[in-house]
Amino acid sequence: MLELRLRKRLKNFDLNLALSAPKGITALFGPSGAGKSMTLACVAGLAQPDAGRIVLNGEVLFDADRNINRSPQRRWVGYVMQDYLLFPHMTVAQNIAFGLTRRSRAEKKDIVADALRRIGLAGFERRLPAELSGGQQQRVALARTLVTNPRMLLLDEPFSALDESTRARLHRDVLRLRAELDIPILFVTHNLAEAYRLADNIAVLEAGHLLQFGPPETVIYHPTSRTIAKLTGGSNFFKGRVVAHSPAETVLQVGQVQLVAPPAPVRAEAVVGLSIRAERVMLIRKDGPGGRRENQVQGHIVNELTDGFNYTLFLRLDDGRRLQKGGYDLEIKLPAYVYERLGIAHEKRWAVTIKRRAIHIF
Amino acid sequence: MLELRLRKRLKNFDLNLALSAPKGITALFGPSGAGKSMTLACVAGLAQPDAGRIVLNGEVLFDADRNINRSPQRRWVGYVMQDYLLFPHMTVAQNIAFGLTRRSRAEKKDIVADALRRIGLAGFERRLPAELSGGQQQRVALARTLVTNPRMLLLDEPFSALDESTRARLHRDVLRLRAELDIPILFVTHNLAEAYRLADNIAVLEAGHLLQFGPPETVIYHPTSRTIAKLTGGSNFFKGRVVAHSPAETVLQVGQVQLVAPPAPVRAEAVVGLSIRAERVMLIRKDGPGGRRENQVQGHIVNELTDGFNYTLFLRLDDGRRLQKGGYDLEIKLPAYVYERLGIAHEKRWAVTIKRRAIHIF
Amino acid sequence: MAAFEWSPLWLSLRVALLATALVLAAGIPLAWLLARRNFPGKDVLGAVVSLPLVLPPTVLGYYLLILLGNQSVLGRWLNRVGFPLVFTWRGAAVAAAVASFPLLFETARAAFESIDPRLEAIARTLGRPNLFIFWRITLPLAWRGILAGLALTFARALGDFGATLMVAGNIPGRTQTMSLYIYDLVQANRQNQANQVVLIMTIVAVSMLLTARLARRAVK
Amino acid sequence: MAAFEWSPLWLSLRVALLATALVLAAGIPLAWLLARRNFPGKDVLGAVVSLPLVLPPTVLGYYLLILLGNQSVLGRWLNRVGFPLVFTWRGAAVAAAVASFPLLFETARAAFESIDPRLEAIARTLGRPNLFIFWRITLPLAWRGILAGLALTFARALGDFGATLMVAGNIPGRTQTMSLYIYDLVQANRQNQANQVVLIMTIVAVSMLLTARLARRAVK
Amino acid sequence: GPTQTPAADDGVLLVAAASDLQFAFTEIGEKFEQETGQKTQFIFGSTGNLTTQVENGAPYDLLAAANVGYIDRLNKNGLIISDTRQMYAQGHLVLAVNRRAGVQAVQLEDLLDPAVTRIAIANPAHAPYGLAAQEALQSAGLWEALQPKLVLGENVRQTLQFVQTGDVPVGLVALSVADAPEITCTLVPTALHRPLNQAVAIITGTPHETTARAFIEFVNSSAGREIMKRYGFLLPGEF
Ligand SMILES: Nc1ncnc2c1ncn2[C@@H]1O[C@H](COP(=O)(O)OP(=O)(O)OP(=O)(O)O)[C@@H](O)[C@H]1O
Ligand SMILES: Nc1ncnc2c1ncn2[C@@H]1O[C@H](COP(=O)(O)OP(=O)(O)OP(=O)(O)O)[C@@H](O)[C@H]1O
Ligand SMILES: [Mg+2]
Ligand SMILES: [Mg+2]
Repeated sequence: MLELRLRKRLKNFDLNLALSAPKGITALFGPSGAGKSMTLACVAGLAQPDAGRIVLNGEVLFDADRNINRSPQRRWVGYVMQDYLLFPHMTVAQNIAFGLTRRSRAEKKDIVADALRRIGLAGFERRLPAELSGGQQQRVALARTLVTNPRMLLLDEPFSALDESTRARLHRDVLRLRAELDIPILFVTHNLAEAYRLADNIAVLEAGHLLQFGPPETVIYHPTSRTIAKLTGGSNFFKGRVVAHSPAETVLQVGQVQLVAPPAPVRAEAVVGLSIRAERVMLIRKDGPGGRRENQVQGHIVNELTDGFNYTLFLRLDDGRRLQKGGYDLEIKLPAYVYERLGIAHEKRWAVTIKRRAIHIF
Repeated sequence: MLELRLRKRLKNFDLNLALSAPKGITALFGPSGAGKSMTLACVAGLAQPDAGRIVLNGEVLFDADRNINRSPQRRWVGYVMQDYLLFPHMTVAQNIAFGLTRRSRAEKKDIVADALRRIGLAGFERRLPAELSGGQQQRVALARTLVTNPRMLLLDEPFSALDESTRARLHRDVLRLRAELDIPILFVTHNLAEAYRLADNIAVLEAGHLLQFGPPETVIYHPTSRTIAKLTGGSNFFKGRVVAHSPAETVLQVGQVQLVAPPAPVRAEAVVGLSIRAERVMLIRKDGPGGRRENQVQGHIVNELTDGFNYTLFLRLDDGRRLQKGGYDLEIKLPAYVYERLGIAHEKRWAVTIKRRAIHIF
Repeated sequence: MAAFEWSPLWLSLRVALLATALVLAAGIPLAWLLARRNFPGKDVLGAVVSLPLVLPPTVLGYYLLILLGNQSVLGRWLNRVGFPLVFTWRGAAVAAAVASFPLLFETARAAFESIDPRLEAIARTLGRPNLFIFWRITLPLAWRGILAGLALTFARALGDFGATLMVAGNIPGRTQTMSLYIYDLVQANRQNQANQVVLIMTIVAVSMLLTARLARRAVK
Repeated sequence: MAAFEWSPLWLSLRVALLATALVLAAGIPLAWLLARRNFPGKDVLGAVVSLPLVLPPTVLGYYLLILLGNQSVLGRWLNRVGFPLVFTWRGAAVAAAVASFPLLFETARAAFESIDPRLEAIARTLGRPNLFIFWRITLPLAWRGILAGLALTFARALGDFGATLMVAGNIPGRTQTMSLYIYDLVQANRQNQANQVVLIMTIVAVSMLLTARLARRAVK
Repeated sequence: GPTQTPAADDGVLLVAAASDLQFAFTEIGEKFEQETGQKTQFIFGSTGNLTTQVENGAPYDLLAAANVGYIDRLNKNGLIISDTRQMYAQGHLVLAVNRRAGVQAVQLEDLLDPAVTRIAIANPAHAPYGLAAQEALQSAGLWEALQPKLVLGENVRQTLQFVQTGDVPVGLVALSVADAPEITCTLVPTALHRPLNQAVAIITGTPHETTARAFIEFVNSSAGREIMKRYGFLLPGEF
């Protein structure tokens, strides 16, 4: 369990954060420059907060009030920095063995060989960091930290330079570690899928503040602010007026459309923000069962994009039923095979239904 | 148009590559350590191939036989390195302005301010690189190169340290650049969706060799080897025996199942490799229209994973119809809302159909 | 006690500054060349230019005197063009420069060698000529080492005794630098005055070194 | 021509090695301290230890003689414990060490300051004690600068004349180093012999500097 | 002949003089200026160095050597005005003892006393007084025995400094520099070494030949001789 409360003046804002990370993986998520790395540096003891307190498993690592500031050595925190920072004058094997104490030469050799095998770099023992590719360096930095059996792990975008299959292998390793070691792991990532897959909790940071903390599902499906919704891949942001609300549902007037949304703690007539998850807007098959669906609207596709696996469609609703002014009203995301099966390439007019679960109010 | 033929001895393999990148974006794709960065370094003139020839728009940049080796300055190639390499003693503004020649002080200032605005770092002019976050540094490195109007761009994982929304903004910038500048852009990425979205062509590298070159659709849907299929997110790899083949289809015996696959240049009785794309395996709705589907099999879900947006299901086929030995036969990927709609959480027995288009033979 | 003689101090400063400038002008390019380029005999050249340090300064001065004095072709030519070096303060500067050359050279070379060559490489892809890159990238990045070398060079030039003595003579008011003056005072058994001059010399040197230090801090 | 005198050469090497060792032992920790720690008066201390360079060596030697000779408490104590320094080769080494101390100190400090402190920081998170990190990270990364400083120190110690002369006397066979020997030969107008000795000194120095260079190349 | 360096000629007479003249010439210079209004500037150093400098074009007007040999060396190359070469003094070797050293030494044999741990002499290789000291010790038959005790100074002044600081109890130095409070001196019989003949000459090409001649004359004048005598030199006619 890591308890963290810190304040630190930075150039463009103040880092001001309180966070309790239980054992297991906590993903730090946030835009570039939010203060993720700085937070890790404070925990590792490489940067000093101006005020606050850092407690790991009941041991005080830092306390500005009581003037406690343990040296990095006595924090037993494993830290993989964003830019790896391998020791440039040491071979890969020497780098990895650096933190291995009280081990015989043979033991060290075994541990290093084992670590290298695990990161897919068996046989690279005698290379210098300058002779490695970016992704190889990143993996060595990871191995160097993992072999020290720390009481806590700080991983700063540890897989950013890796291809999918290497990354998947290391994901499995991290999950195994979590199970075996039972320590708090802080994990910075920009990859929401990665955060979701690995993390027990996600902490969303912006401009030095903690915006939300909770299990991945909560953060993704119940973002507490527009910023978080944006960060977690939300789209379709609107302003709406509360027409009615009950413990069962909220009815919103968005542009010229009334939408039924999940219940939310709002006042009548209040203007609220909402987002509609693009992958939760459903096209209605013409050959499907008839009958009006929830929040059904009608329009035509004005633009589409694909990344090979998914299509993003931009739907403009029929006049009189517009959600907003502008070129399009709704962004819709669907898998490529659905696109093909529905023949969207040839048919641009569609009715869609916005499931109430797709709507987040904040 | 960049024409490239090079050979360079590396520590663990030889880089040995021939490639023609037309104007537009060519994504270099490949596992960590494949030789992507080294290829870019050779083109930029920062590494020297042992043999070969590099020609950009008809101008010979390098020719080992004719002893031509233009200096980096005279190649006019913009290169964003994997580890940014900002000049540590210069401010952000000075870094960006470094390559701006023959411009007045005021012009420079405008260009820098404009570039900073575009990368979302307006007001960061006077920071030193050490005072920037990783993603901020990466963006400054990008801006530093882009302002020089190069005749070719080499971008080595230029967005790896960025969050989705910053990344999306820069994607738009890169696409605009491609349209405006009409120059070849080599773009290293580990993100297949990114490659697909941005690239006109994908070049797949492994261990210093070019495995495949072509438009994204071709590389993703018609990988020429198992390696490529793996790299491009393929799964479900099997060996099969050709039972019959015609211009219309190929019939394969895979484990205990016969599968109908697209036509392929194979011989009868040959043993071939195949992969089945996980997102192209369809669960058959129990309430859907009846009738046997193509390559229909039956089994139950033994394991499932989710990243919040998609579910990966592991299906074990019924005995007597197994595709392979082991815990499961098929990996199936589907969107979270489909998972919910089908009620997979409560129902583990499913029939599935493997569309022949989902099967790649190599 | 006699009034304090200021002229040796000014002369010393002038000599040390000129010497430092000379060392800078010759040492930086040479150091860069040896750090970044490969050519046959490079290591030998590097060792040879460090020699002035190994020779006793007086002996070095002796050789310089013979090289630059009017017994040599060079010396006579210098005389003819009206720029004699021996027994002038400029000669003292040349002597001090030769004697302290290795200090800047060695430290600058080490500093150049410590720079990540990829920084220069990436600067080249940005289209700037090599000289510009040297000025804007290489030199500033080697700054610490070069400043250390400069401080050493300046101090050594300020304190040079043997070489200056031989090449420039010890002519009060003309070529008698601080160092020579102190030596003379000690020789003349005027210990008190010597101590006083040493003290002033110390204060001057310390404050100059301090200034350099603070300047370095400021640019950092 | 007289047979070549080898004893000054051996003595010089012995003196220079001991001096270099002394400088190393004192200079590295001090340089590190000033590069990495902050304390009041740090810059003044840095400037003061560079002073030996500014003083004419003979004068420096004179002060050292007074400090270490039997006029001083220290000198008398050294005498009593049977470890006198003045007029011994060890004294020559001490004098040479003091004279060349700033060379290593300054270059080592610049080298330490050039190291990315985050490398040391990350080493600390790996749980190793600071001394270990100093040995395995800091020192090797500063190696180039330190080696340059060492080469300078060694060369300077080999060539020291003034300070050695005062502290160690010029006792043939006992404290007459190469430098003093060359000086004597030149003074005695025995130019040919002097040239010969200078040549040998040059060869020795160049080959030692070359060896150091090649060693540096090898570890790189 | 040597070319005069075109340094600003301020009319000051530049006198290069051996170290043992340090004190005597400084006083003579002051007197000379008082009498003639002519400024003099002395460059004291080892005669060897000064000679080498003259050979390489030093702008000295005259050279007062500690050993006539150097003047002869210059004469051979035409670097001095031959007719100005003349003896002006003979140096005297003394046994200088540090008062606090606790040793009694009034004659050379006393140097054998084990209490005399070290003996400073100027370097016989090039310093005239060093050579004289060596000859004296050889004549006394002590040279071999005293060899291990010898400490060599660069010149007489430095040799004396060794004694003054007390690190060397005894030294053989020039009488002319030995007048220091820490020191007691005993003359060494001149018969024990070849005479320390000191000669002076005017450098060829000097623009101040007349003044230089006047200076030499002044040294040899009664006023000059008085000073030289006081500093323990024997004067022409006395040896
Ligand atoms: N040494 C420093 N001095 C002052 N400000 C700094 C320093 N280092 C970083 N900053 C600023 O503090 C903020 C937080 O930086 P940090 O490195 O923690 O961001 P981050 O969340 O890790 O971003 P990224 O995802 O881009 O790595 C940034 O805006 C950055 O500009
Ligand atoms: N200086 C070097 N000397 C020898 N081998 C090197 C050197 N630099 C890289 N290599 C090796 O060459 C291969 C290709 O390296 P490169 O940096 O091009 O890989 P990459 O495809 O960019 O990988 P990544 O995605 O991890 O950045 C790697 O296996 C690496 O170990
Ligand atoms: Mg960061
Ligand atoms: Mg790479």
